[in-house]
Amino acid sequence: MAGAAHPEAMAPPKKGPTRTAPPRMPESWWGAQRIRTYLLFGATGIVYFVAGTVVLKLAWALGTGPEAWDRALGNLSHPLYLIFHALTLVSLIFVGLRAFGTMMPKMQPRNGPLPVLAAGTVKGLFLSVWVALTVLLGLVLAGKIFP
Amino acid sequence: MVQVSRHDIVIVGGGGAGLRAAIAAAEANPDLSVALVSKVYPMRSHTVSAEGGAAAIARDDDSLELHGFDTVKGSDFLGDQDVIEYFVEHAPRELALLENWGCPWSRNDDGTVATRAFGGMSTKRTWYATDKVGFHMLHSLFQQSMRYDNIVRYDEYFVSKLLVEDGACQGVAALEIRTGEFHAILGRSVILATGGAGKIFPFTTNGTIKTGDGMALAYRAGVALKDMEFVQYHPTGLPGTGILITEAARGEGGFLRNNKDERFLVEYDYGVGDKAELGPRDMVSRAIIKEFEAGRGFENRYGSYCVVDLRHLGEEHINAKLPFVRELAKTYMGVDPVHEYIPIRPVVHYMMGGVDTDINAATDLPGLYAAGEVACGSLNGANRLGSNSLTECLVFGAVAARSALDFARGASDGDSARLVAQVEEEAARVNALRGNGKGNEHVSALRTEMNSTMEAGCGVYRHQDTMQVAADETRNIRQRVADLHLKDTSKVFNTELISALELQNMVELAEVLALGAVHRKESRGAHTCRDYPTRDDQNYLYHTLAHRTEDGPRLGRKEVNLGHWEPQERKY
Amino acid sequence: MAESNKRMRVEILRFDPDKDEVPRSQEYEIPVQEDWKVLDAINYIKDEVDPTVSHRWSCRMAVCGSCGMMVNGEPKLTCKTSLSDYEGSIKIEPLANFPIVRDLVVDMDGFMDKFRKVKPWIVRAKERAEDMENLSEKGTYSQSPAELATFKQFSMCINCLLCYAACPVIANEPDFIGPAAIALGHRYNLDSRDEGDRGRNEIFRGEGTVFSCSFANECSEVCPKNVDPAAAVNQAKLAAVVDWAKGLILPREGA
Amino acid sequence: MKHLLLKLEPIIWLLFGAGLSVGTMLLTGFVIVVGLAIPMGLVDPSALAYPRAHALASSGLGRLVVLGLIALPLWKGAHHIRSLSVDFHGGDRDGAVGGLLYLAAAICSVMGIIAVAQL
Ligand SMILES: Cc1cc2nc3c(=O)[nH]c(=O)nc-3n(C[C@H](O)[C@H](O)[C@H](O)COP(=O)(O)OP(=O)(O)OC[C@H]3O[C@@H](n4cnc5c(N)ncnc54)[C@H](O)[C@@H]3O)c2cc1C
Ligand code: SF4
Ligand code: F3S
Ligand code: FES
Repeated sequence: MAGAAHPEAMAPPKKGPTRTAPPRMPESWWGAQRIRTYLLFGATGIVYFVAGTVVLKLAWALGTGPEAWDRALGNLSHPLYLIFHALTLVSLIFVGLRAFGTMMPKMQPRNGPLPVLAAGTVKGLFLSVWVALTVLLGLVLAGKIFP
Repeated sequence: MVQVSRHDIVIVGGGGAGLRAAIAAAEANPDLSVALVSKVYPMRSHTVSAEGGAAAIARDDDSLELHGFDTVKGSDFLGDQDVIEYFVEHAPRELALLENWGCPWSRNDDGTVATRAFGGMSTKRTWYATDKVGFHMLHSLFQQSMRYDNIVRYDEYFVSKLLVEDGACQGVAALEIRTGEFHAILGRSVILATGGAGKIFPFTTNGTIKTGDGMALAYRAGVALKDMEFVQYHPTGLPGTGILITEAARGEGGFLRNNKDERFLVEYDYGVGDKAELGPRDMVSRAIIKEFEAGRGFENRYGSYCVVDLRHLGEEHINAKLPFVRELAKTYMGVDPVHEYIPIRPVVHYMMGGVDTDINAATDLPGLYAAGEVACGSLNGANRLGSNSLTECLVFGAVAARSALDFARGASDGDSARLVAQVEEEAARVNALRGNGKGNEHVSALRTEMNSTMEAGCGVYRHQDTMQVAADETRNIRQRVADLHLKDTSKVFNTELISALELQNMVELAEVLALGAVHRKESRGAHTCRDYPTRDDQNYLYHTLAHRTEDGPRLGRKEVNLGHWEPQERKY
Repeated sequence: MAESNKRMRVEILRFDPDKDEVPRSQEYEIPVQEDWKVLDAINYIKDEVDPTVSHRWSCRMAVCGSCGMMVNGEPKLTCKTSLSDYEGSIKIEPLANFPIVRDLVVDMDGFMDKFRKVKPWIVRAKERAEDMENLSEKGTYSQSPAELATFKQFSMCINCLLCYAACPVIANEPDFIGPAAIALGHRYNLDSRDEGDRGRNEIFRGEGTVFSCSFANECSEVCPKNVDPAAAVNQAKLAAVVDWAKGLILPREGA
Repeated sequence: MKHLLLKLEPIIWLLFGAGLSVGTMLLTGFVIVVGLAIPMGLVDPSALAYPRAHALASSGLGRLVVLGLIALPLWKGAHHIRSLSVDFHGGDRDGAVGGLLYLAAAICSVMGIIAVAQL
């Protein structure tokens, strides 16, 4: 086992009748591939947060005027930005696959008004909407449609 | 230091019977304090492992008369007919109550509760929740019991003695497993619901906690044990582990086959054609042993076995009705019943006998009641019908609560000082046993010896000579159990000590069982003697009672309550 | 019985509060059989080598839920886990995230409190006696196989606590009700016979909130009974939020 | 703080969920074109010359999309960073960490609204 878990994890509300050894965390916590994947998933939060501020900065520039906009857009060619956006894309794909592939199918309400679909169907639906939106937005932004 | 707590009713056992009794008592009066003492957390009780179902008439083509007669006949006419009539009448309401409490019974398309066929039952009257009936019943009961603030749980407390003062049972001495301290849990009446004693035998469907504690507690307190020689073998347990392949596997249409690939049950003279597999357990078990003896069994390192064939049911049906059977076969036998045979052999399953009780679940000892597998009412007579016992836990659990309440109302609190003194004495005995390095006998070795003695002497087929050997040896083992050598001196969660106490209980019962078996020179229900192959109503239509004396059990008899069902030859 | 001469090194975490300040580990070398489960190895040690090893078990058929332990760092039901899945040596420890009482036995009182907190019983607006119009003449509620199917999976939990030992959140958020208990509450919320979902949703949103779960999905990965508690917890989140939103829009009687 | 967070949890979770799903769906196309393809010269930058960019963004739907691109990833990010902090033994400081993160996300979201309104 690695490290101690929170000393009160699953502890009874009052002190037990005998002395106990404090709870520990499973070794697998960081050692196992599954947990590492999960922590990486959480870590994409940092990327998302920064990505949000980048868009904020661009939007602000767009509202300020043409020069500001051109400067902001030009800045994006800086290698740091490029690396960050490459990282963002990887994060997006990772998050999308996990969220739409495994999480959404499980979240379906079972007693709601909607029918409960097979996990594969939900996964397929979400993944295709994702791809469709990406293609659509991409084409619009690249000036291929809505010139 | 003995800690003392006082309640109105003390229930020992948190299985189906104990929980049902607790709920019934708590519901009857919210001001009443009910203690629920169990050596494991209630949801670990062995009721959890019951797979097949619980019987109560549900369909229009069924009747109380039919269920009653099936039970009487199944019991080989040793069942008490007043008890049986009461049982079948109250069974439907009890299962319906469980439905109201959330038990996920399997359903018909119209929303009513579904029923399935079971061995010895003449129509479909076994309610089921796929093939995890005991699990769902136990968890529903346990969860329901949490509603009541007046049920005080003592989880992981081992009851080692009944407290008897002034001729009445007034509480229990319990060892708190976690701390190693003794508690005097006092009450105006006590209900035993501690389940069966399959662990006396080596190959059993029973879990390791089924050590017959309650039977031994009552026996030591002077109450008689009844009909202990009747031990049900379940025909379909996995070789080696003894894990149960439920009778529902046959109820849903599975076949038994021998190594010639024959459905050999068709050859035996009960049932015809498609129903050949639905014979009662004692008969099917005997048929399998006969196949072994004729060399038509398969062999592996655990001995002979036959197989259950479910392949023709198809994957969909198996998944819908018998998913747990499939899981168990895969995990513990490495076979997938959709494509392969499941190896099985008869294994010890259920104790028909137990603490002698009447129709009110009362024992001879005022203030002491018993329900569930620990009790012998006697609903099951010489052979229990599958799926009657889960319902029995409910029906007689509720009865026991009612009787115990009535008694408690009239009783006064006992003399605490004398009761506590008893507990202190018990604590001293157990403390001396803990980590006792002076003895010569070892728990696991002695247990193994008892197990093989019982297997050899009191198996599916019995013989005077071998039973006599078992009776002598069990007596010897009982004497040796006083001389245990224990290593673990710790007070905290000392499971070696618990095993020792359990062994002390089991050896008492083993002796009663073997002695009862020798004395019954006939074949009735699960008790089959090669040298006395027929039933002898002239001489043996009575219940065997066993009272404890220092030199071993003293046998007696009790009339069978016959009613309007006349004894007749038992044929299917 | 054919004996195999395979041997194995088994390392067991020992802790006896009467003697040990902190847990220590002890090694045993024992002969093992091909078809043994991990539990069989522990029982062998207890019966033949060292009777002072304490552990819980009963049914040895994966249904009573008592034999959960960490096996080589993963939470496992030891009566269901084949020894042959491990080579050479094996390390057995009590379930992670729980205080250790003794050896392989953990303190589960904390769990039992959480278990009761979610009101795991059928809540009806009316008492049974006044509810007769909803009951059939046989005294049962009607429930279609489809209605049964909505919650059946979540009613399969054996309270083995493996999910608690696996959940990375529970280790740091002692109040979190946790996967099995939330799955249980959610199971009743989904039951067509139950009318208590509002109360449970409030509990889910309150202390020990369902929102503590960050969908690690570890609970479902280790669950030996395919309960999929992660699904239950996250459906419960959604339901609790919808219920909360409804409460904003529609004033509630009696609230 | 912890108590306030508990009260707000449903909203936070909704915003997080929206960020996780809708945020991911919007951001992917945006990052591919604006973050990578245009700076790398794979797409003619004139596609996002000021007049067209402004026209696109200031339409009703455009404003909505831009706001979504700003706010949703922020909330997804803030919530995930918070749970990451808990996973690294941060149960005790969760109130403070969560409070700060959500405050930051809220401020940036408000700025996003202003930015969108300025278009
Ligand atoms: C594998 C299997 C399958 C079965 N299938 C069916 C079926 O399909 N249909 C059917 O009708 N029947 C079936 N049965 C039989 C039925 O399950 C049992 O007869 C019934 O569950 C017994 O319930 P109980 O409440 O009497 O005892 P249990 O459930 O065994 O409970 C005993 C309780 O007593 C407590 N206890 C014991 N000793 C002590 C002590 N010394 N101190 C404190 N507490 C103690 C235990 O902790 C436990 O809580 C099956 C049995 C087995 C083993
Ligand atoms: S949800 Fe699964 S892992 Fe958790 S306690 Fe229940 S059965 Fe065990
Ligand atoms: S592992 Fe824990 S974080 Fe949630 S999905 Fe399961 S409860
Ligand atoms: S011993 Fe019952 S689940 Fe393992």
